[in-house]
Amino acid sequence: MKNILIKFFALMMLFAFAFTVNAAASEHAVESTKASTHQVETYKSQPMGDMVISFLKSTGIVALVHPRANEMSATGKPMSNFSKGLGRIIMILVTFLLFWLAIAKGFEPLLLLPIAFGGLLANIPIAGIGGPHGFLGVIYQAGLSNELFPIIIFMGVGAMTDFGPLLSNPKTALLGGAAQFGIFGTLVGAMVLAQMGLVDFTLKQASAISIIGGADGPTSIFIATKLAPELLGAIAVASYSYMAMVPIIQPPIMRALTTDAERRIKMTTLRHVSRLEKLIFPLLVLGLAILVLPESTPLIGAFMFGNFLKESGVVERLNDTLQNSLINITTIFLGLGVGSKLAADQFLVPETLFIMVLGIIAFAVGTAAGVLMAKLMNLFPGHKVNPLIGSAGVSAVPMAARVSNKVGMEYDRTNMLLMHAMGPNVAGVIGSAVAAGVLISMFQH
Amino acid sequence: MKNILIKFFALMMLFAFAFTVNAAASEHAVESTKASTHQVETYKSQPMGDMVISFLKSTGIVALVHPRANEMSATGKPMSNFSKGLGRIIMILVTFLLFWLAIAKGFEPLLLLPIAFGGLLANIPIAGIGGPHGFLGVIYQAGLSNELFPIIIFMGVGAMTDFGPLLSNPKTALLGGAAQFGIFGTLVGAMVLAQMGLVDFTLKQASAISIIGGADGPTSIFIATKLAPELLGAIAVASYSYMAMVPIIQPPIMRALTTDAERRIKMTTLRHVSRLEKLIFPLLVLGLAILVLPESTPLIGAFMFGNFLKESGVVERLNDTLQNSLINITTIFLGLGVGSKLAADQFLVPETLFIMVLGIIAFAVGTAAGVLMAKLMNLFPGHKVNPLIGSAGVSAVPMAARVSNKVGMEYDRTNMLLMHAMGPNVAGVIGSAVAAGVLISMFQH
Amino acid sequence: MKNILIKFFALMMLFAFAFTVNAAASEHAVESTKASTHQVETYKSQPMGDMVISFLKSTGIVALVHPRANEMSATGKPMSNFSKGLGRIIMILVTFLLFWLAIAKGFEPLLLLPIAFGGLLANIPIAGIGGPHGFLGVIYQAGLSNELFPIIIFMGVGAMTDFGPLLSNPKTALLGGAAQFGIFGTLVGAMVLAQMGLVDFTLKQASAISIIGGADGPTSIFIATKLAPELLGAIAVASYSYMAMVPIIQPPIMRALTTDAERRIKMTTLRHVSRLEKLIFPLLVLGLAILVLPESTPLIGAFMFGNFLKESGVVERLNDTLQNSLINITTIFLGLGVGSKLAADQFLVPETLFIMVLGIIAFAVGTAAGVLMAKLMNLFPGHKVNPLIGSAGVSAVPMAARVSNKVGMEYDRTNMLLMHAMGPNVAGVIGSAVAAGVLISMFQH
Amino acid sequence: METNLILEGIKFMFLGMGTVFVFLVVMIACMNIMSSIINRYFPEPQLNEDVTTSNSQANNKKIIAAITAAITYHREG
Amino acid sequence: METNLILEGIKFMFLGMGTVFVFLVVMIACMNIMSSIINRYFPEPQLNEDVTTSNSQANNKKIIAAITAAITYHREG
Amino acid sequence: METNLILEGIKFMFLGMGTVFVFLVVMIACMNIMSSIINRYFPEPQLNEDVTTSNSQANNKKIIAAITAAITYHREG
Ligand code: NA
Ligand code: NA
Ligand code: NA
Repeated sequence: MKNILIKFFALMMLFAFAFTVNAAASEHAVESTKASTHQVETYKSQPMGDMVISFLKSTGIVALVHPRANEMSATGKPMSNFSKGLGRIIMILVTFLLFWLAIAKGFEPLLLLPIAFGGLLANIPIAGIGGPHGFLGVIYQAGLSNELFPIIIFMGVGAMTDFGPLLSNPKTALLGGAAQFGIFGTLVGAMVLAQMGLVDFTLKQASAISIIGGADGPTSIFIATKLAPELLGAIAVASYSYMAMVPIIQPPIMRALTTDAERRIKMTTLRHVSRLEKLIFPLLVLGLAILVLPESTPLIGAFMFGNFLKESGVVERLNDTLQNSLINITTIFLGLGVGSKLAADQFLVPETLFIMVLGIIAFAVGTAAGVLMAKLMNLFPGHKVNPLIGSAGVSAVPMAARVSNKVGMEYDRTNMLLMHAMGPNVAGVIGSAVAAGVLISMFQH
Repeated sequence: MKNILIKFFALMMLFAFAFTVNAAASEHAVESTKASTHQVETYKSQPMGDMVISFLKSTGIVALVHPRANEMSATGKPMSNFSKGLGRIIMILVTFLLFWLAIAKGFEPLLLLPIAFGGLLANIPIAGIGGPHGFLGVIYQAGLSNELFPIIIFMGVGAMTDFGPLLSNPKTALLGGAAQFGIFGTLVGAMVLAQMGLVDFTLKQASAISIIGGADGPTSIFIATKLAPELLGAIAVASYSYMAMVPIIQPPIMRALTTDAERRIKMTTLRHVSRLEKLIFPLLVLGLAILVLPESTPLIGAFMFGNFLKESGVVERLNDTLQNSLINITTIFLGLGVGSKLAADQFLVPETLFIMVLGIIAFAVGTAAGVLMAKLMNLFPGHKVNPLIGSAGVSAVPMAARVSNKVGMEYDRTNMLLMHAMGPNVAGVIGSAVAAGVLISMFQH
Repeated sequence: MKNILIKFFALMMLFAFAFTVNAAASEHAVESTKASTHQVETYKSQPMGDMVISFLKSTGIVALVHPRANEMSATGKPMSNFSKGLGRIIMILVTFLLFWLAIAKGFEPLLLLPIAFGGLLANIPIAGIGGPHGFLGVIYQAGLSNELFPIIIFMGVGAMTDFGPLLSNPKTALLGGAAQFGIFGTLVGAMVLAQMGLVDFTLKQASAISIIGGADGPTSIFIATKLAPELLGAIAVASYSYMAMVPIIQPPIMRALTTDAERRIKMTTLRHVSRLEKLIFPLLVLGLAILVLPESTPLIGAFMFGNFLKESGVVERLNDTLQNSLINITTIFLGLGVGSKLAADQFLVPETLFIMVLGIIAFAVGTAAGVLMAKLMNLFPGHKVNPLIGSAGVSAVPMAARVSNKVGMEYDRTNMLLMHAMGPNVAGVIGSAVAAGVLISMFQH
Repeated sequence: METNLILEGIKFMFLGMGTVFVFLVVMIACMNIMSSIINRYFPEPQLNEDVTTSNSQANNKKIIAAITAAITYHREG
Repeated sequence: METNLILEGIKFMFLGMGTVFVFLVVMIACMNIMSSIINRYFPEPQLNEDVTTSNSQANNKKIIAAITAAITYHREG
Repeated sequence: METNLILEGIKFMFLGMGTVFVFLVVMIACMNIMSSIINRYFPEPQLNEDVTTSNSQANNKKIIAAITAAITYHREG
């Protein structure tokens, strides 16, 4: 210990030496050293009483009850007093509700927790955490405004995806296509509302909202950021909430649209898929996307990049990083950045209510379309498809596939539909990315 | 092997084919291909002798001995010859001293090593590694100028923190409050020095220096970046050095201020804290921070975000990433970025010596205040508090708590104070963040 | 389940409440809410037929066959029709070839796979993934245009490097020096081609190409980005391809330049190297680089930072992160960013063919120079050096050292040259970084 | 802004669902072609997939080796 | 710049220490209230915390299983 | 642009190779000096390098402990 003390004094003496030398040397260069300290001082002295009062005025309670006139929103616009006061309190309660859903009910906590916490932080008065100089704003600018974070998430999801079940039974991809009717049906619905004057959505906004029906978080966030960033918060929350609620939303629809006999259909065992098929498949899909719809290639390209790295089998460390540290880090920042859009002035608008309503309609319509498509396919000759796997076409990987399996086992305990449902499930991801590409391409020319 | 050679020639032939086609096609588009090559050449031919001489002039030895007249500092300002020559050599020796402290003496190596290496690189002449185009400058711009890195570190630290001991004995939080006297006492001390004309600190700079007394690295870096970025290097080095020296600085003060009987006080066993209490606590503290002092919410919010993710128990993979890869990556970049501020022209100024002195005073005052607060609390009825845990209120988690435990066991080998000291220890983090919020709010209006 | 439904309606009612309040409040602030929705609509209505036709025109097939007149390159310049159509198809085939080399032949897959996939994405028409708003462009801007990613890779490589074999037999460093003749010999060769009018390289471009002879990926990318970013794609592909082909390129040269007796030379056992030597060595090399050639310190500094962290032994978690998650994440982004430079308009130019040719010449010349240097050293008294380890001086760590070992064992099964070859191997990394520094310094004044 | 939004929505729907189905149908066709080509010309060798280098396996081997050694020692002891 | 800096420092000190203590006192009060509410109305079920999925435990189980198997085999052998 | 590029290239070559060799020769000299100083004045204590905290070792210890316990139990049983 004495030893360390000695070294500490040695350090101090070294500094002292440095300053002696410096003093001698700095006669020739006084200005440079001084320049750094005589900076302009922004602080103004006040009497203690005024100081305490101005401090009390800067507390959150006062800011919430008597909002400051000159406080601007995160986007630099003026806000209503409601958005500065009661609106923030309501939003904080909404984030608490999201916490409860995520933790107690297990609703997609990986994204809802960071989103809700970001929303909580974004609704703090004065601090401006969601604004251009706050850390949520910095995160949003760094990775959401340029759509990088959802792309990285998609790489990780691609690395986690196994296309084996789809390759084993390609025609089930059609179920993943039919479920996209959730997207486009909702778009029509939104336009009907708009035409009726109930709501004032532009076509771009309506498209961004409809993509909720794709039941893919990163795709929704990508499209919302591109077409209607002002709705990003509501769209992301609706998207992840409803993905988490798939076990509640889907079964009644599945039961209503199927007969008892249909639900008991047993599907043929899946054939073994070779490694080479799995390796070529991502390139095949990407190639088709290039030829048919280049606008969908950012999403499909990122997804297939991750999948291709995994299936290549030669870059195990990159695959592992994609599936773990990289996707986790990005998830944290994506969630916080999306949460910054839960600020009261952006979220507590009538549009949000319509987004929540349209979102659940989109999920329901997509589910129904998938089930009906399976029934349609059964009218043709060939191996029969259990319509319960049609609902998995909405994506919400792997939740929707598990729901298909669970409902199927309710009617026949020996009927394992899980792997059969994974085919439409992953096809739904591709289908939604294609639908996203169509929407983007509509607004490009 | 032959096989590969054949494929290689196939590759070459594919290229050749490509160029043949290209040549045919490029008759229509000569300009685009050529545009890329006929670029402006910045190189000027010289005779060999001149070339060698100009090369020798660009060696580091020459640059250190005969500094270039036109070399600018990392911030683009002119520098004294001392800062370009001898100053750099001294600073390189200082970084070697920091290496020795970190490696041989175990002084907070996780941050001191990257900081010192960054400092070494920032003092290399000509290369400009700390400047706007060097990689240290790029890192600084990317994550320190916007205060993002200390915020991310705080998230990770939050995920590593267990508030159980504090929840079990809430009143020990007062010890973590008293220790903040190290911050504000030092602020007064700095102002006295300034008034005496010994030193030319502005109030902003003095506030940034005083926060060293908070004994929290990320808080210090956050505040220094916000209020006095030109002092960041010295403040960060002082902060981490003294945090590492807590086992040397604190025990004499603890012994001087306590009686033998006080040091032998045994504290009641900590009660079990339920998971729900731990889950709600971060929201509770953040809620209070919102109501009382919104300016403290970036720090407290980030800290509680990490803690809340951990305590939620439903996002284990995010928690793991926060505590490992994310905090490690950020630590590396934070250290290097802070190190860029150890450039001679910024570090070898008289202010640095005062910062080192004020920093150690801040630590000592904070330690004393914590111990005395415990003695004050013992004047009131209720369970007695061993004053040795008061010193842990300065934070320096978990080092200060270990020191409390160690000193306690010197007087009674059966007296385990570690968990009791963890309460004030983590309360000190909250206290410092609140103090930081007060300082920020002072300079906002 | 009922329970959750109830909670869901509670959520909806909370929203409804929020909007009622909002409606009441927003009478005072109508403009702020409305402002967000009445945005300018960029979409124009079209009859269905026109819509389908304009959609078909936006397919990739049409874009490849009849390139759009107004499509710009990623750098915003006009492109030839070849670069928009057939060129892209050729480049996509080239990326498939790279996939095959990486996966089936094991050619440096960690970097070639991401590079090739980036190249595939960069050659998609319309999508503009490599452009300023595409994610490859964003990645390039974020970490390649400022040379940050190769620097981070170098940190990780430094943390993976063991200088023990070099410290054990320092004079083998000369072999790593001689191999740099591959760089400078190629530079002369490129200038000869340029003088003959065969090719139109500037001196900067020729320097960037020659660095391929250094057989170090990050160094090549760093220099190419600095001196000739328009050639980055070709240089990176050549560099990694030839590094992977070291087992094919080197053995014939090694055999041609050595006698049977030389190949059987047994080297003396390597002495044990103490931890302190390994700890000081990175600082020693960096110190020399500072004194001799500051321009080389970004590369050498980053490399030695990683190595120093490892050898310090006190920051195991940072060392682990450098060697794993950080280098993996950066590798993914570096590869994708470099791949963005494989766009047809930048890659399918005559220069690429010359780069491929010059690159392989550089490798061959470097190999030969290393072997001949070993023979030269054997003319002097002292322990004899097996000339087969000379080829390892080109770097391509650790492949070239393994090749030395393999060829050596072909002639004497008991002659283990691996550790002896690691010395020149890592010295080659230092040598290339010094050579890079020389090249940079040439273009600074 | 006098466009009939509902009509636009319906146009989007036809174009969108049409594209999605065209894409998926072509994809299914290509998948079938690919699979038949691969299974005919590049059939997968029946390789032993147990040779993965997973940690747990390495661990198990260590454990078994240690136990074997211990038991051998014990038997002789 | 003619402000009395010492006075300013002292003002900061009172305001700062005051805020810190007000904050912590309110926090302590809230913690006590929270704890009593939770322990009264939401007492923690006495669940068995051993069921964590930690690797080391899984490892230990494997080891024990392997040893048991080995010893059983040995005993019979 | 009328510079003789070949000549420039050769100048670069001499300067470059010269610098590389000067650097490495000085480096070799310093390494030799460093090694002799360290080996004379700071010789490495012959410490037992087995005391690393590597997981595999910790694992091994657990395994051995478990086996020892099991065998002891077995012997007595
Ligand atoms: Na979908
Ligand atoms: Na503190
Ligand atoms: Na090299």
